[in-house]
Amino acid sequence: MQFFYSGITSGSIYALVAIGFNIIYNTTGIINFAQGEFVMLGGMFIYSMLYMMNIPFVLAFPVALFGAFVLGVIFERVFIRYVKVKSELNLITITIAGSIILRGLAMVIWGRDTLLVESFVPSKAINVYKGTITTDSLVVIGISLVISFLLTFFFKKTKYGKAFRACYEDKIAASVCGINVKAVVMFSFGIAAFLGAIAGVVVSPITYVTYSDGIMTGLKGFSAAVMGGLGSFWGGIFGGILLGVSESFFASVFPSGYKDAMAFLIILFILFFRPQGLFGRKKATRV
Amino acid sequence: MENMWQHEEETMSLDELRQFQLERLQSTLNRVSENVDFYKNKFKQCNIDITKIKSLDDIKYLPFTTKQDLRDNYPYGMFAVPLKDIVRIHSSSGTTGKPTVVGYTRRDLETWKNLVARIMVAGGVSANDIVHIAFSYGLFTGGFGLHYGAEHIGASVIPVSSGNTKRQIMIMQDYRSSVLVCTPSYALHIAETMQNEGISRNDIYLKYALLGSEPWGEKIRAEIESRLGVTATDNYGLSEIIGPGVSGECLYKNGLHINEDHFYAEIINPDTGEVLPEGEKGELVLTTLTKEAMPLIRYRTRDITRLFRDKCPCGRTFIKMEKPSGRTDDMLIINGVNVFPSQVEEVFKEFDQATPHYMIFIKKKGHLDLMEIQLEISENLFFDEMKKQRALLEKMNERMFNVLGIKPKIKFVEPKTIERFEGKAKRVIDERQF
Amino acid sequence: MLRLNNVSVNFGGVKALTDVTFDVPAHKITALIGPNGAGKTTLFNSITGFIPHFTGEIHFHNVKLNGKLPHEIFHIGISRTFQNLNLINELTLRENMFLGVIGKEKPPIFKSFFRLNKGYWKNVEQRIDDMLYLTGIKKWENSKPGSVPYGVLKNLEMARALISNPKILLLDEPAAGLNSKEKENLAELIGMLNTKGHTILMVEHDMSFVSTLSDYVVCLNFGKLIARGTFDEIRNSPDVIKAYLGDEDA
Amino acid sequence: MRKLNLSFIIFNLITLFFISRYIENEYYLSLIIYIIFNAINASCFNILLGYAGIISLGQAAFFGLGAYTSGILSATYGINPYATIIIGIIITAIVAFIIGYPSLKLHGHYLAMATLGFGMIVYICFNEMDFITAGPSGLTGIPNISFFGIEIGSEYKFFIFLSVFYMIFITLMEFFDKSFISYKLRFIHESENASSSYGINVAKVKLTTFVVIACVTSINGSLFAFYSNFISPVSFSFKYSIELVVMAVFGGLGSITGGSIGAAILTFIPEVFAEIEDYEMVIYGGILAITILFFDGGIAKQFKRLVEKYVKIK
Amino acid sequence: MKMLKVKSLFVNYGAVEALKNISLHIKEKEFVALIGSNGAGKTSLLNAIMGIVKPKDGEVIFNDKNITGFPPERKVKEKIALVLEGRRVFANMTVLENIEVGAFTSDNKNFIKRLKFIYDIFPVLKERSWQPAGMLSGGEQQMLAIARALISEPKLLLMDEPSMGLAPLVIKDVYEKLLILKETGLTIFLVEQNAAAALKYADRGYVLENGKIVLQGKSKELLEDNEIKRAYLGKEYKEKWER
Repeated sequence: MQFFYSGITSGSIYALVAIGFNIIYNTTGIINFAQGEFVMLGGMFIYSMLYMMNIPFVLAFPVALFGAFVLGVIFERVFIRYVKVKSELNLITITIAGSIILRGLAMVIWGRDTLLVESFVPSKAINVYKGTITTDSLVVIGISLVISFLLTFFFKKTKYGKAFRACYEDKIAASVCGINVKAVVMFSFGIAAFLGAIAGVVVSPITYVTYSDGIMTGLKGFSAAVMGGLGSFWGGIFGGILLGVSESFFASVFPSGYKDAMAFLIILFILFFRPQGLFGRKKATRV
Repeated sequence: MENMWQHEEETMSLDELRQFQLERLQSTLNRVSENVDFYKNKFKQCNIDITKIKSLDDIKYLPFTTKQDLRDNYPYGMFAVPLKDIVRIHSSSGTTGKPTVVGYTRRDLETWKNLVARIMVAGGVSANDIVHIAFSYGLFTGGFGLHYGAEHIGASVIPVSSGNTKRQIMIMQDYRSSVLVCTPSYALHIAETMQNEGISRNDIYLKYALLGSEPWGEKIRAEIESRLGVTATDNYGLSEIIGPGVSGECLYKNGLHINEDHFYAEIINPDTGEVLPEGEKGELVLTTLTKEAMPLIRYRTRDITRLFRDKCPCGRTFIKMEKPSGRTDDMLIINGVNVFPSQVEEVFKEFDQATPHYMIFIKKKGHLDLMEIQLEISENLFFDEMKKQRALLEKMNERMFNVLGIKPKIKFVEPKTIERFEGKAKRVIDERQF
Repeated sequence: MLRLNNVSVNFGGVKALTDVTFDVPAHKITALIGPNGAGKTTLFNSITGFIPHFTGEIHFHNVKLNGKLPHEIFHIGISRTFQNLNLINELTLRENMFLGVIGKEKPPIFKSFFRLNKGYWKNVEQRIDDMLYLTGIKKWENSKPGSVPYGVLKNLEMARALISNPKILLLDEPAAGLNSKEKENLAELIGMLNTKGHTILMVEHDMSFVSTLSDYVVCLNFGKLIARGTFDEIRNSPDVIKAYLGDEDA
Repeated sequence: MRKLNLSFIIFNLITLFFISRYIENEYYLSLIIYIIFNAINASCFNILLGYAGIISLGQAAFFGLGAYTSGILSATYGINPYATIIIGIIITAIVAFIIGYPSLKLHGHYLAMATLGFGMIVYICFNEMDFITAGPSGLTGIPNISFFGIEIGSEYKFFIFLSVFYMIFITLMEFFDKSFISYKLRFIHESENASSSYGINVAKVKLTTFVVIACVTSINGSLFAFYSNFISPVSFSFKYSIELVVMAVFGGLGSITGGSIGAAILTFIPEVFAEIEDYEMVIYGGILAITILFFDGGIAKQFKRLVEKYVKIK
Repeated sequence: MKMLKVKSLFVNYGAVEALKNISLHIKEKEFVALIGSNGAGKTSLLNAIMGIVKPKDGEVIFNDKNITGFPPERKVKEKIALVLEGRRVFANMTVLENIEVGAFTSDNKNFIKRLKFIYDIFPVLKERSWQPAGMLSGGEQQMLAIARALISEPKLLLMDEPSMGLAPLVIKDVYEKLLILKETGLTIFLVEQNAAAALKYADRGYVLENGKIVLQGKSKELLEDNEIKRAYLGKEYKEKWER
């Protein structure tokens, strides 16, 4: 049962990242290769504020998220909007470029060392059914749950959330409804970065932060998104949890070093055999 | 508010009108360049891309169409639709070469009907009138054009056609015709015949006369109005364009409102082809905007007039043209000087003693041209003493020289010696051999 | 020559084609017309192997096309063009012509790579020359697609399809996007091909183009064949008129 | 058939000749050797992406497969280097086929992610299978390769040896660029539907290209192993794949010169300006972004345009 | 007063000219139809008016304001609404959510009132307000698309092929709704392939052929015009003489 608990913990992180992927994918059709970097930056921000500027966590947390949001918006403005030939290859390459830049900057600013972040809550292991779960994990799971519900509320109940969903379904139809699609695209990068940063912050006491964390987290988030079916909100959450659990199950059976390989094997199998995701349905081709 | 047939169209704002004209011009161009070989080739020849005609001003880049073009494409070459869509064919007389043929689709006839109705209503006609049409029916557009317009208004139409003036007068008396439709010279002829028969204007019931198809002046209008007891308005049209219905006067009688939403009018310098600004005198050029069967682009009417847009008290916003003061092809060259017969008429109008009946003869005397004008003068003056006659003649000669730049020989003749015309008057006899 | 027998195509429950049956006669121009969404492109895609899951049968010279892949169908002798041009912008028009050759003839890789079969390629060049002359675009041969008029590119596409010497040529809206002069040129070209004995099946919207060219017209609406015959017959068929202009009782 | 344009080959030949004559500094020679390795790898990536439109983010893995096969077989089992190269090719071909067969049905993002995932798996295997790869600390004791009895030990000798390989590679590239095969790949890149309806078996051509390129990369990897005598997984990480992308895109996609130019500049700059080492990644990313945003077609094309403009003015 | 004026509009897609010198206008409270066969450029015109594609040349003037370059969302603020070709409802959102998205730019205060107005005209939408839009029939989706456009209180409603893919009876239903809307003072401009249906209900019409307007006039006049048939089905004559 233990692997299940740790799986859910990492799974909720993947889920947050996957949702970030999905939000951007839905509005732009882009897989943002820099999504993982926002997770890393979330951790970096919170580290800087807690330990370099001595800002209390309650304040640092929202500021870090806001910082990431702004960065996401800037990312879109600088890299995405001005791509002249918006071919898929160019968009892939530009997000890769963005991710290298962010990673490189992180390395320059925070160095190559792993940075330690202390738990935000008193660290304690709690015994639950057939295993233990740490308070840090509970924070991760709790915040992920809260975020999922907030996002659900945003998308289902608010005017702007509905505008986002309209853009997902049909950008032209959304624009003739008076929605500024460009702004939605910009904000979707902001929100994706925001979600990534949340993941980065909450996971930082568990995994600590290094400048190069982004690639792995990003790829796993992507795997989670693909598992759940690209573009699907709940699919991303399920995919994340599923990936987290199967990963820790895998790690309990095979040498733990192969844990990461497992995630990629899953990507490959899903891409080869069910590119529409485990839960997605094949889109009917329009005549 | 004045009575109008199509109030919305006739009072549209300039801005709106321009939009209508542009749209219709462009679609006409699209159609002719596709369906009329003459225009297709002509545009190609002149290297004109019709999609470059983006505003009404750009029309100046388009080539003219002349009567000769129509003759060259005799009979159906200018048609934009196949013959099976044509429901009516009219034609000009063809005295000077091949006649010109004009076709109408069902929709053209509908349009025409409405346009004529517009000018008839403007000239005072209503559904209560009995319209006496003394235009000749037949290939000539005048008779049928006004006929259907009048019917469309709901008036009772008497298609008398031309000729047998005495019978016409009888019909007018018995059938109580309230509107007379004919040429101005025929109206005069009727008046004269009535006088000869001893029928006074009170014996007939005419209220309005819609006169057209030849140039006439205020003097003739005054004479017709007083002798027939009518309000006479002018209307203008030419068969190549559509027939009557191109323009017509309202009861304020100061210029003919052009049905601009269907015809785009320009004034050009007849020699250079350059477009003249509003208000200047020159040749009238018309472009049909809605005709289907035979659209014409920049058709040179050869009528000399002036366009002006004023705030007509009748409420119509369409631009007005002056009564055509001559035709570019009527122009006579007398010893190198351009003379329009209309100018002669203008001079005569200044003199009360002159009647509207005159004749111009041009002869060769040695190497020189000689212009002789015979003028009927009023009976009492003719039998008056020579001195008065001579004084008048001298005054006229002087005016003529001022206006024409040459000195024609003016000869007074006895009343009723000059031929009267039932159709278009032909007042120039050129006997020179070229 | 090409025979469709009760061809039906289903897209997730939507019937895109329903029991379409007709022949494309040899050495004639057949036009496929119909309003938007009538299923013309679906039909083309079924013939050329892009939609493998149709029911019914498509035969070409007694060869059954069901289940064949696009490149296999091409090798049987059916060549098609697409609505968009699919030219390579970095190559000249002449070089783009090669694309019509290399799929058909499968030049020997090793020899061609090291240029050991000059004679073969010379022959190919000669055929390309002929085709460029035939389609009237020889003078543009060294230009790149971005710098020539659209009509020239359309002609190039025809030339490229022709050089593989197909038994039947399927044209997908050949006149789309052309101005009237270019249309005339293209019509002339297609007419000439026809006199040379080529069989052509084309989807086209422009009726004047169809009327001047086609020997037979097949009209589809809502995935069903509603009329076939000569252009004049089609044009006066009440079903066709209704399909295009709509029903006044609506 | 287009004429061969030998100018780039000749230019390379002259450059290499002068280098062999005048550069003796081992450091510079080793830098140039790295440039050549990168040039070949970047050119291979360029053929995939620039010509055929296949985005492969796992090229480092094929490079590593060659290197590790040769390294392990020669160091641990003492097999003849040339034999190990061939075994490397065979292994790579098999792996490339297994990966390429399903993944080449994917396009764009999916293909990028699949190849990236593949690269990651291979990288992880290099790290974790320490019983044969010696794990993250690296594999040592790889022998030198010899050529007709001459052991290629020194930097200079290896430079000459690699130059020959590079010249063969570049010449084949030129032949390829001017052959109908490059047309075929470009056609597939332009439209798979159109090319298949012109009789091209798209899946077959793509897979063949992918496998052949993987094999060339693998040879390059084997040579790399014999050059450095030591290999560790870091050289074959995701980062290296991305560097190849930057080199090819910056140099110019779809041209034979692009890979080499990109490799030369992007290998040279960070090495020479050692003080900016920390900024290396930012610079790479920046160059990539600027190339995409402003110089569509890379600097090869910009350079060509400049030359054309200059020539035209003249 | 004129509501919408289009002056000499050109639209290009790459090298292809889709619209060539299009001028037209719609007056307030008019119901105008632009008809033409497929490929004539109808959708391009609406897209250019709405700002979905940028015209190459020409002007779009709305209530004396030049709105040529405005993106679609600004056109909505100017009170123009477009019902796209093929309806394009947000299939995974409910009917009510679709309408709410349509109201994105407008005041929340009026929403209930407007919704009631729309539900009165389209009672079927009220019945189905909680269903995903993708579950509706074609005709219902068309109604929803109109409703989504109407909720922003447009002065001018643009429609792209409302009859597409619908059965004749449903087409009739849709057009009758449009007539009701016209009665409420809405100005309507639609493009249609189905000439017979459009001209039956519209006041005025334009005929588009190969990206050019070739005819215009009152709907009644156009309905009987042979030129329309030619615009759709090509010339039936080779010589003018043919009868």
